[in-house]
Amino acid sequence: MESETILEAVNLRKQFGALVAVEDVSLKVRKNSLHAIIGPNGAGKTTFFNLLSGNIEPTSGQVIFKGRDITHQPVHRTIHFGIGRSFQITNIFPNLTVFENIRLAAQALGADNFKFWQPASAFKKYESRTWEVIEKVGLKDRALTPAKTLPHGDQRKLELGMILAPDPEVLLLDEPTAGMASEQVPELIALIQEIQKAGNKTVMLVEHNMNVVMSVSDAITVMHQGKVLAEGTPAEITANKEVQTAYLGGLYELNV
Amino acid sequence: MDYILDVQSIHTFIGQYHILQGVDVQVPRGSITALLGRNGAGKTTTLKSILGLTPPREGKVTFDGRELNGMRSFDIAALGIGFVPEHRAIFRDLSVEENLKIAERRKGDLDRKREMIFSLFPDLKRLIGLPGTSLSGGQQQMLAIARALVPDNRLLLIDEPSEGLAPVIIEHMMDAIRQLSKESTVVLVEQNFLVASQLAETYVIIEEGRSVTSGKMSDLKQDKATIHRYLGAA
Amino acid sequence: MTQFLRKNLILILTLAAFLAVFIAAGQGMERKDFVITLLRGLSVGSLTFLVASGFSLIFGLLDVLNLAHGTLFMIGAYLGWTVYVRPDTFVDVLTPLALLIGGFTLSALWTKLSALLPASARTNKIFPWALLLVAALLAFTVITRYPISSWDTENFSQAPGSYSLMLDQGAPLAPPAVSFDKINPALALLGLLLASSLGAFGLSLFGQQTQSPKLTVKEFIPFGLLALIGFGAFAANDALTAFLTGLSNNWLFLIALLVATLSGIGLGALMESTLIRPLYSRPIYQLMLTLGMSAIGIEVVRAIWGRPEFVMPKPDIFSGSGQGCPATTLAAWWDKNCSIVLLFEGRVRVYNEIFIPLVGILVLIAVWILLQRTRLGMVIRAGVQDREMVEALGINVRRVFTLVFALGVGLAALGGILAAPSMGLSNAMGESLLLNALIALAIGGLTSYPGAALGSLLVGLLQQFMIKYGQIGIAIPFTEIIFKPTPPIVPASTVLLMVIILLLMPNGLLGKKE
Amino acid sequence: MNSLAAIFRQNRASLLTLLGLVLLPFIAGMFEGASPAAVWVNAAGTSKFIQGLAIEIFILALYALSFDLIFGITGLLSFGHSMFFSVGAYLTGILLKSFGLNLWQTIGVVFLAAIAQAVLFGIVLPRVKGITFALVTLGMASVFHILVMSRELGDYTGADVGLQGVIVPDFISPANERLRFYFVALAVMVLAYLLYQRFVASPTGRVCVAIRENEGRARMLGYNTFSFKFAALLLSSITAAFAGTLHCLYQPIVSPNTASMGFTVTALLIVLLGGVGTLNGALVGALVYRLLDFGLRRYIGESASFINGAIYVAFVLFIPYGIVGTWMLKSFEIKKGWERLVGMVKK
Repeated sequence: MESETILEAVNLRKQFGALVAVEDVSLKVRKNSLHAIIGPNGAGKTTFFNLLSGNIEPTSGQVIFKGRDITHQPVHRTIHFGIGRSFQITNIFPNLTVFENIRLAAQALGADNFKFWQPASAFKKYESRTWEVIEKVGLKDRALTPAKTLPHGDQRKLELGMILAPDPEVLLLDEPTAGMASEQVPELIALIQEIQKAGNKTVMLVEHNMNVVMSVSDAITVMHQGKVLAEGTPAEITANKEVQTAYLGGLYELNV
Repeated sequence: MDYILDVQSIHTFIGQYHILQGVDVQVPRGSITALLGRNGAGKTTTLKSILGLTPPREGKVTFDGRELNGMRSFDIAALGIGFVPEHRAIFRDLSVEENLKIAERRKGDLDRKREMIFSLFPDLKRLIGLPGTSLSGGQQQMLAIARALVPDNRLLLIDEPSEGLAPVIIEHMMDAIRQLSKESTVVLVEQNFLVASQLAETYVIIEEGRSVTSGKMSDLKQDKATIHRYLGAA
Repeated sequence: MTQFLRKNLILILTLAAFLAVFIAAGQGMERKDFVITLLRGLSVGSLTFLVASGFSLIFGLLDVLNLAHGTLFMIGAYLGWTVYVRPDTFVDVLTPLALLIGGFTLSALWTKLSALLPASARTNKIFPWALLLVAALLAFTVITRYPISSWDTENFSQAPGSYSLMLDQGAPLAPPAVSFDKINPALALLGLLLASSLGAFGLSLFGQQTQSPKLTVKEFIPFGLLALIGFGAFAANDALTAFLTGLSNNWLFLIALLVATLSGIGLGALMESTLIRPLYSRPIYQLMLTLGMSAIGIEVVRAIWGRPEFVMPKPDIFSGSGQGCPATTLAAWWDKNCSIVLLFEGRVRVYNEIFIPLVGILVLIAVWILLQRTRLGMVIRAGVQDREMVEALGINVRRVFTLVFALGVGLAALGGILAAPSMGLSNAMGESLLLNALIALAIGGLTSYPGAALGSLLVGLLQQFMIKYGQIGIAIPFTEIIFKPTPPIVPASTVLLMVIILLLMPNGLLGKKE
Repeated sequence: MNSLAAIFRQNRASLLTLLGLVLLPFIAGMFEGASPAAVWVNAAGTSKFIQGLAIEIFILALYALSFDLIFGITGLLSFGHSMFFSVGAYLTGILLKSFGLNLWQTIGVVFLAAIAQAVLFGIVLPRVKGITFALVTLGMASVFHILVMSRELGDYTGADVGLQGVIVPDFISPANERLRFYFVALAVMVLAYLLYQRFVASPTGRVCVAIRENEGRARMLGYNTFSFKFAALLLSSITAAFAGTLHCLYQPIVSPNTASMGFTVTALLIVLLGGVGTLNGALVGALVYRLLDFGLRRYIGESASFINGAIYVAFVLFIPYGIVGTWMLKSFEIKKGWERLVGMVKK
């Protein structure tokens, strides 16, 4: 069954000087799917994400979210439309506590940001949402520790918690497992899957690791050299010879 | 065995982060050794720790019989270690020639090596007068490697040489690395397992800031389980 | 080509606008006024450039905003003045100064020695401080008794200003004689050497001794040189004074230029290696530190030279008058050394409006060559972009840092002594010039060397045109009104220009995008 | 009842300090043998002198608080802060003296002017970042300094001599009603401090801290960071302007130095002395700064600023967290101000 498209890239292109980082990429993400983007280092995955989330402006092309053109919206607006984004390199408020990090995320879309005469703790709805999220990502014991003292794996969970807190419809996750110990990876992937299924969310995932995504994705886009090399279900991608070689380094005939 | 570089259980911190938590690397003289592992595993930090750019807090690094701990990074480099960083770090305000010349440790280094460099990278001859910025990604990578060749380095640390390059260029670069490994030892960080497996003779796999396994590349190629477990791909 | 045009559209438009404005500005005044204003702008621009270029080199490579730069400019002026007006004081100071610095150049020896100390935690904490204290006390004891022929800021007839004035009148005052009557000369010399050695040793104990450097003869060369200067100046004190006093003041001026620049270089090297270096990872604290240094510098100048402003007479080569002056040709000027030449019928002061811009342009070219043609310049340009990579190539970046800081301060000090005969000396001269330089850099681009030149030129020209129009007034087109910019508008106009340009191009005209 | 006791217990140190400050004039009087009644009627003596010194400290503390809000809390380095203060000071003097407004009207106008100058800074805020923002604000403040110093406006501002002869309403005259002035200044400072504590704890203040920590991330969370930085600027501007108003009422002369860059540096120094990003630090810093300055000038004289400079250099090198910061170093929170400063200029 073909469900509706929630996020769409139309001929997105980004040039840095002479370098074309993303070359006319078109892509449709269906609602409530888990859509993975894979590809070797330097394939333009992160740049493509940055274009979708508005972190950088495209040289040409459009980003359409629920039928609305959001290409030139400033980055702080995209979350208000319902797009949350995490980063490959952990991007948190290092000196604030885990609780504070997530509370700031939970409060962002509310209407109380300028009530400066009341302490933040007076706004119970954000507090309860924060605890909810903290519990979901499994950081309850760590809630009051400063974010920068967390081990790397927990920082990745915090990062996830920060984009979950405002309850966005689409989650853009840029290598959520980057740098995690291999035994922690399945746990986090399971968490992402659970969030996606239980919350009826659309998840876009940039991953380096093919195996991680094969089992969980509904659709996979393979990027290489800034272009879309292939698109399809995990089965189709696995079968695709071109993808295999490209992903394994772009060398045509290698005898391992 | 004769190891030119011996890294013994180093621990490196960047700010509060405990990045390396015990990395051992032994590099046989005259070989190509690959550091393998996932994104963020600590491969680049290992290279930087060897060079003293992020000095290890514990452990020992020995280069050619000399202990490097506590030495300043430029003194370490001056012992004969060349570095090709991940993003090439070509100097924008310098011409291609100046980018090479700045690597001279003694006067005339470049003139002595010029022929050798041009035979490895014929493209550079044509580009020599251009500013460093006007090069394409592949050309920048060539220049970065060439720069490490200018002085007489006994050890080259090359970080992700294939990243972002087109297949044809990767093959060309692999040839070049093979060529120069005849003159000095090479330590290679490489995400792309196929490139690494073709170039290197020995390997070290780094995972979560620890070196988990190492050995001969020919053995690793047979060991699908290890490849699968630590490298994911293939 | 078209791409280049498109990329630099705003820059080209801005420069075109400037050109148009200056041409338009020329229409409103007589040609001689235009020429003079242009030259004056160039002069102010040159002085600004000397401060701005050093500032921007330091900021570019070291990421240090040296807010003490203006103060160092001022110190250059005062030091140069001392050599020029009071060579006797200069000679007297040489010995103690050289000996006091001497010990600090032996850092390799001290590091070596400190490695011999037993590694006990408690004594190692107190020991360096104790050494420093003893060194300071010793230095204080000797210096206060050491005979230095100086001036008396409290006593009008012997104030710096009076010495200047009388020299200008051609009847230099004879300073009161001083001699070793409070301290034995041998003891004094020994005490100074000991004080600096103890101090340097104490300081070296604060650092971590990870490895001991090799002791080579090379490490002792600076010390040898300083000792030579110190003892030489002591032995030949009177002869040297007599020689300097007997020199024509043109030569003396040249020596003053050299001494000021060299002292600036030395001061810069000292500042970088002792105070700035521990703070590389703490930018805001560097800012605070240089601000504190600036306050200290001004106080030192006030304590030594006093608060009142005074002038520095121009060297004879620029101060001729009488018959045949103002000169109309170069030959005539050379013959009479006129202070004023006629150019397009305008009376142009040779020192202010020709000599200063000339030096400015020379320095511009010299530093440009240094940056573009030498290995040091190559390292600097590379280091501005990527310090870590330069280090990874095996280049001692720390030493380059010290060199650049020293060079930057040297340029500022040169600017100071150059400005002294035209601006006069005052405690506030540094601050106003630093503000000018900051504005110039913000306009031109903070870390761009050509930007520093362009910005300084624009600031200088704008100021001088504003001043000129303040005198003659601007006829506003199609009206009878003649608008006269008032003096406060002059600095305000440059600030306004800066704000406008930064709003248009946040990185300045020639600055690079981050 | 219980909660009141709890509040008292939690804030014992602050409350005791406040009590001490309330009683200070009388205690100071007792040392000299002056009875509280004498102090009450503003008899000349040590108490009156100490009150004066304390008023100056309160005003400085207000000013430093306002700087800490934008620099220490929000992470904006402004070199134009002296303008925030001196606009308040000059406007108060000019309105009272040349335009004959009464005090309340004057305060109203100062309030509007404070908003206007925050808007002025806000205009450049989105365009320039980091050190460039510092330079632009420095530029704007120096224009103001130049205007104040200019002879053309000398009739109003007193040019380089300073603004003199402001007739202060009798009920708050620093000469005859100093004790009242003391309590007014104390009250304003305490209220501002409480307001700031509240602000920093509020949703708005938390976002300001987040901006200091990682502005890019704050934007990604959906905050239009400009509005928050502007809010901090606005509050800071209003506070500094009121500090200026008090300064004008208290001092016989408003010196153009209060508009110079040196006065911005004073704020920076106070905050550094006390501890960046700790509101308490601004208060403690102001106290130490003023007493140090006073003591040095009194006992050492002219070369006081030499020693001042040396003390700051020593602070920078050896006590980078400041007094309050070092005091609280054990707690983790305090390090944040310090950590943030690392690399700030590069932003």
